Amino acid sequence: MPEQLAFTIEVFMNGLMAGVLYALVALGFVLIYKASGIFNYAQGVMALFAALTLVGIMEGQVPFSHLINAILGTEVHHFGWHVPAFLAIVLTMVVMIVLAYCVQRFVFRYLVGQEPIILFMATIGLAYFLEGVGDLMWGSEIKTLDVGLPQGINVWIDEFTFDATGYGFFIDNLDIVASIVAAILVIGLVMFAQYTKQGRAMRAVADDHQAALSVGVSLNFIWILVWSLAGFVALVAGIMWGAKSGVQFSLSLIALKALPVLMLGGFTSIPGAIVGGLIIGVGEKLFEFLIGAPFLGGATENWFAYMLALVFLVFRPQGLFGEKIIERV
Amino acid sequence: MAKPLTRADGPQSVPALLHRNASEFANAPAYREKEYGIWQSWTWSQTRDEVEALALGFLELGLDEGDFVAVIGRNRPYLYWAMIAAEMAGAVPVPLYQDANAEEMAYVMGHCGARIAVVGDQEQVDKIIEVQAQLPDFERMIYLDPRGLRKYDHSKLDQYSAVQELGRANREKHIAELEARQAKLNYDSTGVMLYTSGTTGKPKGVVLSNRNVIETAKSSSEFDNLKRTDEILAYLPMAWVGDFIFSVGQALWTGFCTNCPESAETMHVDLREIGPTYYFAPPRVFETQLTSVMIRMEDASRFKKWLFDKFMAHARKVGPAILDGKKVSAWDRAKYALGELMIYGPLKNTLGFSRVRVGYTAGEAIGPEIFDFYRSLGINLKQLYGQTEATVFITAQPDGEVRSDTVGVTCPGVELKIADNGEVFYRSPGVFVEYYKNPESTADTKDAEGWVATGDAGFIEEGSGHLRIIDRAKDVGQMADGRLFAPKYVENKLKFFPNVLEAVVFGNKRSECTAFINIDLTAVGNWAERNNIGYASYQELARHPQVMDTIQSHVEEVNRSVAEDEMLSGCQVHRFVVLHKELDADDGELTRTRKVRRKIIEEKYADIITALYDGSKQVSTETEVTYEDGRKGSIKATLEIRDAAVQPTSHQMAAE
Amino acid sequence: MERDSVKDQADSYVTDDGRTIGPTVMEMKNITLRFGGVEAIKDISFDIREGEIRAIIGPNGAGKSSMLNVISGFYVPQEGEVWYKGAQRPPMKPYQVAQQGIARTFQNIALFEGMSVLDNVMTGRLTQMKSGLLAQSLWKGKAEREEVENREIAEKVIDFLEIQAIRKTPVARLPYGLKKRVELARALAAEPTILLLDEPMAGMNVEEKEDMSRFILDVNDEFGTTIALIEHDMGVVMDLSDRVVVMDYGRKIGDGSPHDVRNNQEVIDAYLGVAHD
Amino acid sequence: MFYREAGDFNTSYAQDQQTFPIKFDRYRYYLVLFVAIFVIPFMVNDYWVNSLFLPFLIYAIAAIGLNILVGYCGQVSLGTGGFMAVGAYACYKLMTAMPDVSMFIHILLAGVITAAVGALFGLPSLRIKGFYLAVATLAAQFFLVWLFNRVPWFYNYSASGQISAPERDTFGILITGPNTDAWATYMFCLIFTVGSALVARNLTRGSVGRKWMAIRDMDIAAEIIGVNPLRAKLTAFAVSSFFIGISGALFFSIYLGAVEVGEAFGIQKSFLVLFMIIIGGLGSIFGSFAGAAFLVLLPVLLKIVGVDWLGWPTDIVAHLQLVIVGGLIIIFLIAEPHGLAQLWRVAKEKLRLWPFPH
Repeated sequence: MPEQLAFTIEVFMNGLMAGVLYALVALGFVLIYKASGIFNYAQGVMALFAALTLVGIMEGQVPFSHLINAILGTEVHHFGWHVPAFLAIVLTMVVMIVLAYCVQRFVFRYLVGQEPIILFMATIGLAYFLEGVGDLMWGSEIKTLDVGLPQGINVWIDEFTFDATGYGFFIDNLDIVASIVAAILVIGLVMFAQYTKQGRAMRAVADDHQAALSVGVSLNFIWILVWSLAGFVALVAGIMWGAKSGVQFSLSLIALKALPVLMLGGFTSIPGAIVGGLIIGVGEKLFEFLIGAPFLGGATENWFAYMLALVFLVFRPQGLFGEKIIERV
Repeated sequence: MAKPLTRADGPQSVPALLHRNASEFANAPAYREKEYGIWQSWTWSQTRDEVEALALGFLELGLDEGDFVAVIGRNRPYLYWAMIAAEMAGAVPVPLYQDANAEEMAYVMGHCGARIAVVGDQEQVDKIIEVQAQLPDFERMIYLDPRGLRKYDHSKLDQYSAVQELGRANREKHIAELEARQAKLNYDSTGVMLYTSGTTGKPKGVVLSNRNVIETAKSSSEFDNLKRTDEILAYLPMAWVGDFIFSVGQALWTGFCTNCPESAETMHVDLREIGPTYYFAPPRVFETQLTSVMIRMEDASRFKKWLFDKFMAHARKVGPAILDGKKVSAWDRAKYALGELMIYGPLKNTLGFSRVRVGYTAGEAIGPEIFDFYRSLGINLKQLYGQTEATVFITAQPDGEVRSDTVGVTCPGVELKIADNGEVFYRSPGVFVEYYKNPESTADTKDAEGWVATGDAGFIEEGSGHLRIIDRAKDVGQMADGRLFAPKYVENKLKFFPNVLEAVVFGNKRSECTAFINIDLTAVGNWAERNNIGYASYQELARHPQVMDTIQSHVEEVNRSVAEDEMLSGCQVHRFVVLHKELDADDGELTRTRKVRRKIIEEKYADIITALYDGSKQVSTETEVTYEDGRKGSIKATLEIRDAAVQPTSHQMAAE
Repeated sequence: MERDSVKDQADSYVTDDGRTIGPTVMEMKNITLRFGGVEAIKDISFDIREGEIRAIIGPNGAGKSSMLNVISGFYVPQEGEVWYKGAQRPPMKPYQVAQQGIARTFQNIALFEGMSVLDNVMTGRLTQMKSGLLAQSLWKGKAEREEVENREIAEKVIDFLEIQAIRKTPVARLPYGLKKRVELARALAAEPTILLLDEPMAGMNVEEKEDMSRFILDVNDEFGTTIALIEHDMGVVMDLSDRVVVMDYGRKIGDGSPHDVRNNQEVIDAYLGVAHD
Repeated sequence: MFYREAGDFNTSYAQDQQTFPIKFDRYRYYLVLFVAIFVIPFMVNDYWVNSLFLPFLIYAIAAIGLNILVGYCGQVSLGTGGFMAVGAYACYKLMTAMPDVSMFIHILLAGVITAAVGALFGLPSLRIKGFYLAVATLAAQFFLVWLFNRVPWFYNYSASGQISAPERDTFGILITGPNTDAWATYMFCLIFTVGSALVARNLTRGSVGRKWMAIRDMDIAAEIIGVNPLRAKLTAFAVSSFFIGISGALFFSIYLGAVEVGEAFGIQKSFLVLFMIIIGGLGSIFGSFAGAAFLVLLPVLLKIVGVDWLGWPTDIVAHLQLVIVGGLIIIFLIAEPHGLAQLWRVAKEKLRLWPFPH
């Protein structure tokens, strides 16, 4: 089997796996959007924030240590202990839930019924705020995150494929784990949204606030819930990407990839988010491999996803799964 | 008749004045009207052309000298022009009240035999069409606003602009004739005819000559040195002599600019935009405005309220003095200047009075506190006394001698005399020519020497030489000892107190005066709530001792001020009751326009009146009342009679 | 405001109350409109004559608004032709229809909430304002002149509809009734050949309805504007309109003078058949 | 309170439609202009110009540009940084290609080029609406930045991949490069800022502006009353990009002198300008200035307070700044969605009604 094809397939695989993560983050968007009509730009920064927090907790950093030192002239940095990954993740989740609560309590409670665009801008503000807080709490230097996920080439696949095709696929264990976890979560979330009481409530809210209220669903609770979910998704994404390429600002930009995914899939469609994620993941990797790197000087992942979504939307404004919009006057 | 002086110098007629302005200050603004969102403006020369075009149009329509042209509608430049154009064409303009109903119009137009009517809009057109049948002399109607008239039969109907076009088109044909007719106009030819809405009987057509119009316009303008740069807002009925003199007489004489509001609703906005420098309004306008100011200030923030009250208090203290150029301490002046920046200035601005140089009120007595409020803001508000027959001006207050209780000194060229019964007579170049087609009433108003009876009683104050109007002459009586008895005068003074709604003073042919008082339920009610005094009914509140005390204090204050003019000092109220019911039109105690019907009251409450004069401390009475639904009932009550302190008067001393 | 005259067979038509109205200016031929499977309009034909007030009535969901949307080019019918000023109208965008002299108001007010009354009325003039970007950016020459000329027309409309007092008020602050009037003003400012009114009196109280009816009639005879209106209130329709089209479930069940229509059995059934107003 | 409007009336539509119909406002405006032109240039030094005036003036132009698109036409764009980059690189290429042409021309041309690019990226706006469009504009942002990074022709194959402004003058006065006078650069930018403001104002009060606002308030209705949506949106994109391009060009050539596209015109820039118009006030020229001033002053103040007074490390202050700006955005959106401009409007109304509350 010719190398080029083999490479292509390999790239395709990697694309798929990246795509799963995109899908996951995208799902985070979709949930919030369906439940509250909020287009959460801050999702990416939330991932960053989660990752930072996780690292911070694991290494027993003192929150806001820089600030404290600056103000009090002290020299505190570490508590001196190390928290095991699992516990740290739980703690981080707690933080994310608290965050979710605060976001609902102090921001969006006051913006209920505002135009979507206003809400969108608010989330941009939130993104800035979180980024700042994250940096203040844990410092802005690039950190490595190791929660003990397997790293490096998966030997088994390498040998197996080598035997089979005469070319050893290079696939990173982390990606495999990531995509598996992501896949599980995606399924989990879908289940949650479809089959649990809260899940149905969430969708009820999305369809009609009044109706939701009348069936006795507490909007406030639902909103906190979805923000927590978004936080959870962010955490997972943060871990995966953090483990892969270190915890730094660019992480929040990777998470932005979820936006074009949404444009493809439609803001309200769960399957859309998944399929869109995969398409983007595969698409950008293949494009980079086949066209970007050889002809355009590489790094096309930066924009390919957005361009793809843009071009796609021009021809199909309602997205992959949305039905045709009949405009009324 | 007024002395037949014809002045060689100066224009002899209203159109002549227009021509003078059109040549002397051709490009100065003459008329403005807010229309289509901006102030459409006409210079004097443009105005002349417009007017001339219309006048030519009139000729083309066959208007003859001596014809009458009715003018009906809200204040609009076009209608003012119509009046001037009519006179140009040798006809007589007759402005009518736009809110007059068809019958009233029928009477007036029939009485003067108007051949042409220039009207504002469909509403007026409809009214006239309704009564056309009763008007043999009436021929054509010229309307301004074509809205809704498209489908009307136009055989007797022309659009204003169309008539002007007609005029322009036939200029050559008629211009000579028009010139000729204007040349004939002189001081004695009629300038305008105004119908006085007589309180009794049919309205009378007051004929005013060019002399009347121009002489009064001239002297009054000089009196207040009105300038060409002045601005007025024309919003009072065009049929009222005042509006004619301000917007036509004085406007043409001095050449200042007359501004017409867009509509009644936008009147206040327009007033504010224009910011007139010369302003007239009847007392009630100022009154309602003051109330609205106070109400709006009610929901102002506490700081603003405090600021407002503080500075207004100061203004009341020194404002009028500063306005009259009296001596005021530098500190007070400084404080006032600050107030001007913080409160007075902005207030005047929002009310549209920032630029008022000369402001007048007249027609009825104005409450001192209202009057002083505006004066203290630095608005030069003054009072004048006049009537249609005098072409407005009889007396007016010169700057620096302004008071709320007089109507000022005689205007230039006016002579006054007071008859024994106190009635005021005047003679002036402004005295009207005659009541049209009504020699007998002309005769009883104007005697051979040209003295005109005002029908008002008053007296000239020693020292200041100001005229003070007491009352309608027919209401003025005599006390037992022959002193003047002027109930209205005292009643008005009483009514200036917010707590007093109505007052009826008795004393004709008696030795001393007594009074009935009606408290103002809203005002006193508020006071009661503030001092949490409970009350179930008007009656209960009315006899509350504290209320009685307040009223008594008011009465005594009035007595003090009445005592100041010893002509009237007899009218002090010695004893009074606060009535147990409100005087009510439904019970025939008041006219529908809330004028007191003395006769009826005197009969109805005879028992109380006797009690007032037999010195008893209280009186119990029963009165029949009519309820809203027309049912009759009766109220029993025992009324406390109070004695009010009175000032000793020279007359009494003389009597002893 | 001048009215286009139609180069059409010069037949004219006399209404019940003796009003002579002009030749056909617009004609709908066998219009059928579907949304997916649903047929909103089924093979409807009718004409609108110059200078008349043409009413389209019918119970809720009869397809009246859809018909209006077809006329104003917002919906493109699957079948049928629209003839305008004696020629078949090629498929075109709504804004092109507007530029052809067809203005309209909307059932649930569609004013530009962010602008003042004056600006809203001025938007009615947009089809007539042609000055270039450069001229406008410098506010010189044509741009400035054009602005003033169109302001004059807008002001005439404002005056005509008696909304001077609220000229500079943001529409968002206005009460419902006035908003309706402002919307009429916006449509009128375009000096349209045909004016489409979608339930001009919906949700108004009696006085407001009277005012609106007066304005509609005035517009019709002051400017000779051809008016096609949808209305629920039978009484109003009977007073206002010269001719009436009745729709029910997307079909035309009646067409003629108010009088004929009132006595048309099918119409009566349709109206009794529905529970609303 | 300071207003004295009685007697201030309009006798022509020209008067009624002018930018400042009220005398008092007009005079205040003239005063500001006077100070800006005849006072400030004679008192400024390099520090003031570089830390305050230049960024303010330049961002103001960008804010005006974005405000036209977002505030007036209702099309949200996150591509401002990218478009500024276009302006910058266009200016760079022009400066290096035609050294003796006046900088005025270069800047203007840069604007024109950016306008073209903007219109191109505006095309999808016909089909794509709301945040879909917002996200779509991210494509412009990332693509353009990538383009200037990866295609050497744009930075004249310089080793560093940076572009740096050579010395250029206009009317013999040095405008770019290291040896410029504070007042010269200030005046140069001032001219463009004032010009932009005037043009923007003229456009937004005329028929184009009404088309934009109609699209913003209710696009369907707008189309039905005769607005060609594509035209309107494209002009909005073009005009907006024109201003943004100018500001990008100035930002590079006058203010920074040398830029690396990624950090100078990254997505952060897009947000910074977006925040300026949110805080300043959507759909208001004044708001654009207010917002720019606010977000230019804030860091300077923070730096003075945090670093100079309290002696904190700069990075902490920088982070704090993020927190504060983010917080402010949220607060503004909650408390006063229409920004400083609205606060100003309200204050003005109160002053006009003084002493009455309403």
